[in-house]
Amino acid sequence: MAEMTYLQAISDGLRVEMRRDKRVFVIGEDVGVYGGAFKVTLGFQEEFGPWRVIDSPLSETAIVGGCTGAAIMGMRPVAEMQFADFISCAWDQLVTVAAKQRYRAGTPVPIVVRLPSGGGFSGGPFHSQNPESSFAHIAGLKVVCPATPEDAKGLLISAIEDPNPVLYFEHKHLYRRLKADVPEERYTVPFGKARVHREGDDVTVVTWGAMVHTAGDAAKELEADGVSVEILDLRTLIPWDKKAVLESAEKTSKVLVLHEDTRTGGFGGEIASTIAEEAFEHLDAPIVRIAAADSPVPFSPPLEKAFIPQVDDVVKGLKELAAY
Amino acid sequence: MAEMTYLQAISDGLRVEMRRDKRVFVIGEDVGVYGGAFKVTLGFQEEFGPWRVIDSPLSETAIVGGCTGAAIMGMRPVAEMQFADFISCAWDQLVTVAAKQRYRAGTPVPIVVRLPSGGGFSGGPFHSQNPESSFAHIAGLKVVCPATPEDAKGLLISAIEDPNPVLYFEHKHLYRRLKADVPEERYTVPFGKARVHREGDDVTVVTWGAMVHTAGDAAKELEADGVSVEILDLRTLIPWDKKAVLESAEKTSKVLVLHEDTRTGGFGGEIASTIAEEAFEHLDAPIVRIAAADSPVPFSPPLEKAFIPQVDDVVKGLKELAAY
Amino acid sequence: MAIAREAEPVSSLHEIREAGLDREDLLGMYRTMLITRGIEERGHILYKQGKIPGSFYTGRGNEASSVGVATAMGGDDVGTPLHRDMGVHVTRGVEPWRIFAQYMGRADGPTRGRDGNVHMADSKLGLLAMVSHLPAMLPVAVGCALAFRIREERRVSVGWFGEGASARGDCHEAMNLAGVRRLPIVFICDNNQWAYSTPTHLEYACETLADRAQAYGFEGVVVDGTDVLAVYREAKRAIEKAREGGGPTMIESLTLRMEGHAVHDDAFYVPKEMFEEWAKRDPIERFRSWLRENAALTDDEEDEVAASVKKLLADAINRAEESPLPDPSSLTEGVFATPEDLDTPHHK
Amino acid sequence: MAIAREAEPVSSLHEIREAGLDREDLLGMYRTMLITRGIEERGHILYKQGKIPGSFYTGRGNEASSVGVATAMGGDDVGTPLHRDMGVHVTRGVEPWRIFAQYMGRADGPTRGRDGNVHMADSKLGLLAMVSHLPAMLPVAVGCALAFRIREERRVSVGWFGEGASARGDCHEAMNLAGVRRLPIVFICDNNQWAYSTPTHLEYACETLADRAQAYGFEGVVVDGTDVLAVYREAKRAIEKAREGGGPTMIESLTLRMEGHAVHDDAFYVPKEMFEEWAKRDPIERFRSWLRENAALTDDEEDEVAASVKKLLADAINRAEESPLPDPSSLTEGVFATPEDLDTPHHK
Ligand SMILES: Cc1ncc(C[n+]2csc(CCOP(=O)(O)OP(=O)(O)O)c2C)c(N)n1
Ligand SMILES: Cc1ncc(C[n+]2csc(CCOP(=O)(O)OP(=O)(O)O)c2C)c(N)n1
Ligand SMILES: [Mg+2]
Ligand SMILES: [Mg+2]
Repeated sequence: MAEMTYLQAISDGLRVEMRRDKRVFVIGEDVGVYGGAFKVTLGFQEEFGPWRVIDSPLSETAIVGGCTGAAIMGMRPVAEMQFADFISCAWDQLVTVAAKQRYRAGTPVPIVVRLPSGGGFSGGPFHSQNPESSFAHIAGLKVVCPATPEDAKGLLISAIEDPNPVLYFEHKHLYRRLKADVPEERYTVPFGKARVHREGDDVTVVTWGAMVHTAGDAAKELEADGVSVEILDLRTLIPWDKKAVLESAEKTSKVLVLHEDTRTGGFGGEIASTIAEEAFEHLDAPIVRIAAADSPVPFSPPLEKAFIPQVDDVVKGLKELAAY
Repeated sequence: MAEMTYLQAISDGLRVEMRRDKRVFVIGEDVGVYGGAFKVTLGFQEEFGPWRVIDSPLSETAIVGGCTGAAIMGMRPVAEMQFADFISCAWDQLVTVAAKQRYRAGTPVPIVVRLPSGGGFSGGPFHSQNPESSFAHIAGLKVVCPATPEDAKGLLISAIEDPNPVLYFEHKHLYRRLKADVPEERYTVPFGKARVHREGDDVTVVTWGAMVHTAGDAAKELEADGVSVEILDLRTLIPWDKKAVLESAEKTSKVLVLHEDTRTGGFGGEIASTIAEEAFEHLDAPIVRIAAADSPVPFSPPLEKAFIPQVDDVVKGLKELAAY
Repeated sequence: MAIAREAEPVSSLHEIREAGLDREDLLGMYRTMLITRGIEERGHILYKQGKIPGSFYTGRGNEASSVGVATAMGGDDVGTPLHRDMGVHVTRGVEPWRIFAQYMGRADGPTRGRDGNVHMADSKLGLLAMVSHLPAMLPVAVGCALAFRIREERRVSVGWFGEGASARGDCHEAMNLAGVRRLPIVFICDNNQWAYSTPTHLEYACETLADRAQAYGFEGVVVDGTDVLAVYREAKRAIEKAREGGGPTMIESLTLRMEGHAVHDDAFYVPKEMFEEWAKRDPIERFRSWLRENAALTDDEEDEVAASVKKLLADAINRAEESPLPDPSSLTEGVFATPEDLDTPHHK
Repeated sequence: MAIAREAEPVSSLHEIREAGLDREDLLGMYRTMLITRGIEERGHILYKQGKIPGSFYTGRGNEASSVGVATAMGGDDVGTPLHRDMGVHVTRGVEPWRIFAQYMGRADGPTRGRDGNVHMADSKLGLLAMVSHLPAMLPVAVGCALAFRIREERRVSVGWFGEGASARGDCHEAMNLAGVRRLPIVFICDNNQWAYSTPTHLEYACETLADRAQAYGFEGVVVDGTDVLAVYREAKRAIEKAREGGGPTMIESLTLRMEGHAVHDDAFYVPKEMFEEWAKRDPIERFRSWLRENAALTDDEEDEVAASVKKLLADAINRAEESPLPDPSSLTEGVFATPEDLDTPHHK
């Protein structure tokens, strides 16, 4: 075990895989000499050389399309978007080519796209988004959202191993704020298995990414009121752990779904409606969704704070649910 | 009144607006000399000239970005995608520029993107999609899905009038199959007002686009069993008529949400979870979602039939709900 | 100001032998061109008979170009051919019956009924299945070349695009990345002068598309796409240059799309004289004459190849029609790949 | 093989007068350049003081280029300037206090706190607010030109892009459409030799980016971006050519990004000598010398402009700091436009 930040855990996972498997390479803007905008690949080009740590032109389509071609030729590409927001420029390559190639042509496309995402530091409308719901709707793509350093490493290694296109959302606001013990050796964290972030009996929160910690803080506040909150960290949205969610919903009979992506059409709707459909008889209260507002991510701190779900918002939601 | 197909109604709406308002112009691939892949703009270039009916290069990004610029300069552009599927190539322009410009910069972007969508004729994975859910998740975009000739005309005129970017999904399978009386004069159909396609008391179907007619056929079959089905045609997804949906849910206490877009992360989840949240006390059964399978749209007829919700699937769902 | 080089026709059997083809190869190419056209002609009939669902596209007029380029490719080279490039599939060895099965949406087509038309490829033959979105496969082709470069393999990737699709951003990003990294790739522009109903002057404003190669730091060549040997020679040069580390080349192959965009399109917008003029340059007829003049093609040989192709195609259709339609219960199979899928030669 | 034209420096007051500027105009430009740099220098200080949230970008080294182009634009012309083009906003009349308010996320900034940095524009002054995604505003700029062409107005659109962003598909689609339709637009490439940490040879493989104009059927010009008068003259020529129906021009304006990509970046990857060499060509200092030599700029004039700029900026900061932070309850206001929003001069 070694203490690592969430960011270091990502670097570590990537480095471990690159040392183990020559087919793994990294491509993105400024990932080489500069080590990436967030320094995840700092020192990588020295270690692995310029053809395994490739500084690409400012070309998201070429990066993702290039990874698809290289993957089909047997490589294991890991693309870095400088910010998750820029993946919109490669939407077509992901949705049209990568997601559908296995189904149509039988050709697997094992690529990973690393996506520094999330807000909380006045990044504004184009450096703060959580576009995971958009991708979770596209058949053929997997979607991963680690919430802890340990998962960040293990899920990244799983993503590289996975034979499908994987979108790996790493939350920028956790990069240096989270620190924890992480195994130094190689390990994987399986997709589709939720993590019980906190056990509880009265209300379930289903969430992922940075919101896991917001929920954790809210749960602590509810302790005073004697309300016991269970927090499920989904870890991966595609596939998502329906079984764990339904079991927790049956246990507590009250569910709050929480995410930092915007509300309308967000993946919370998928989860809430699945619970409503499959655990209908067990529910003692309506399922509540808390999510970001239906607007671009605003820049100015008071607006951004109002946009991203805060601990207080979750506390309020949980209290209402508990009292229902 | 004149009898028009769904396709003629779209042409008519567009022609009416172009005659009335010089700011309206059309741009797209093969919309001029050829009259568009589906002949919606047949004869338009003769009437309005080559600078109001513009044959563009094969450039979805330039088409949508160009419309955005022209709109900001006071025009009322109507872009045609040759197939809705190709809008993936302009995703970034819509999501990054058009959707957010009003919020950030105060500049409205009144553009309409016409999207021939939907399957049912072996168009395969790239000529059959219904990508409306992807756009409905993006704050700042409006999403329109007419189901009848009358709505096709009235909603198109509303879309052109609307000061926002509007995605207008016209279902290819309805183009020539639907024929009805349509007012010859100009009229608008308001956004956000569902249409009661059929009144009923026992179960509500919430749907839009071509699925309205699938639901209609299913409802007829249920008559024999004495089950009275109400069908709400949402007409527009953004904004969607929550009030009408909740009222119908309260009336029948049983709801089936039906769409041709794929299931996971589809807009059905938004509707179902909203009902589950806001009409919880009124529900006598779990809300059922029926939607296309989580796969690309397959080409071969037996697969495509299994992919798109069929009348039988809806009948089965309605029977189960009625019996719950 | 033209910047690209214009390729000369091939003048003799001797010259083409120097470029690597003997008489037998030439007869093989001729046969492949006949099969290519034959598949599409018969496909058209099947379509009219209602046996092919959806729409139907052909590459009539492009047989020389597609066969010429594919013949120049090495066995380990890979490519991303498009909807006018049936000849590439045939040259690389895709069996015609599987193509008919594909057309008819049968379980034994290369996409097992999941996609239609020439949206297919046999990856074991080094081909990647096209998507409709043009030219989205160009960045993918560049990615193949990137893999070869990273692994220092002497393999080349070939990426096709239409002159219409050259307007899309994907084309630019792909060529720019390939140029910057001098990747082993050859870009083939099927310039058939129309993009659906849109003429070239509404698609691009430079003199030739090959001139654009300069914008990406590599060489551009214009070749007569009805001359299979000239196409072959230029493709061969470019492929071997790429293999030797010389970086990309763009080859613009000039033809006319001899039919409508797809079966439903009567191409009313193409001037009649244009069709007449280009009909005189029919690539198959042209190659046949060349073979008679330069390679002593005999009547017997001609008859034999015609008969064998006829039989091949008839058998192929029969076999395809025996292939079952896919089982609807398999609908969601293969949306996601499994680890075993990676157990292919490519993925090792 | 260079294809684009290389622009000469401007040699005399006489020459520049022919291009449309008198001495007063020149002093105004000098002042604007000082304000431009001053805004960014003071912004940097405010940032370090923790008064500006998020990140912070400057365009040091690009003052001549941005002011030169903006000065050449007509009052009814429009443009989509980028993150190095503060000079465009200042030239077109955006009041500095509103820029500081924007930086600080205040309610009176042009985006009312909804966006930060130079992601802003005053549409009444003919500017369109940039998005981060580069160069997504180029197709939008082309759309403005399209509107002018449709309405047969004598107006021109100006679209900026960085040399790094030239690699993206948007750049290609925008230029191709503009070229095909000969639209009234001028493309300005801010070539500051770096895209974040990436040098030009990893971004493009042609000699100069202006050479690419040929790929789109129009003229390319390379100009020294530290020479405000040469930039002005070339921009003016191109804009008036576009206005007269002569179609697009691409102007590549060569500078060096004199600071890191943003405040957090110390630009360790830029060779020290490069900074030293380009520091000698500081655009403001260069223009000051030119004015002293060619336009008899006096010490008094210099002092006066320096003092007035200083006061302007100090007042601007004060006024900006008085502007309130936006009310959180306004969070979702303006996501959708209302019909009244269309009641602007543009939208009539
Ligand atoms: C991104 C995209 N937009 C639109 C289409 C619809 N479409 C299919 S083929 C075609 C014309 C293509 O022209 P070209 O590239 O010259 O190829 P050709 O068909 O002439 O071989 C169009 C517009 C498409 N396939 N992809
Ligand atoms: C589509 C896109 N991808 C990535 C980025 C992140 N990014 C911001 S600026 C920059 C470098 C831009 O270089 P250039 O175009 O030369 O402009 P400069 O900053 O040098 O003025 C990058 C990669 C972006 N803004 N947009
Ligand atoms: Mg063509
Ligand atoms: Mg730069």
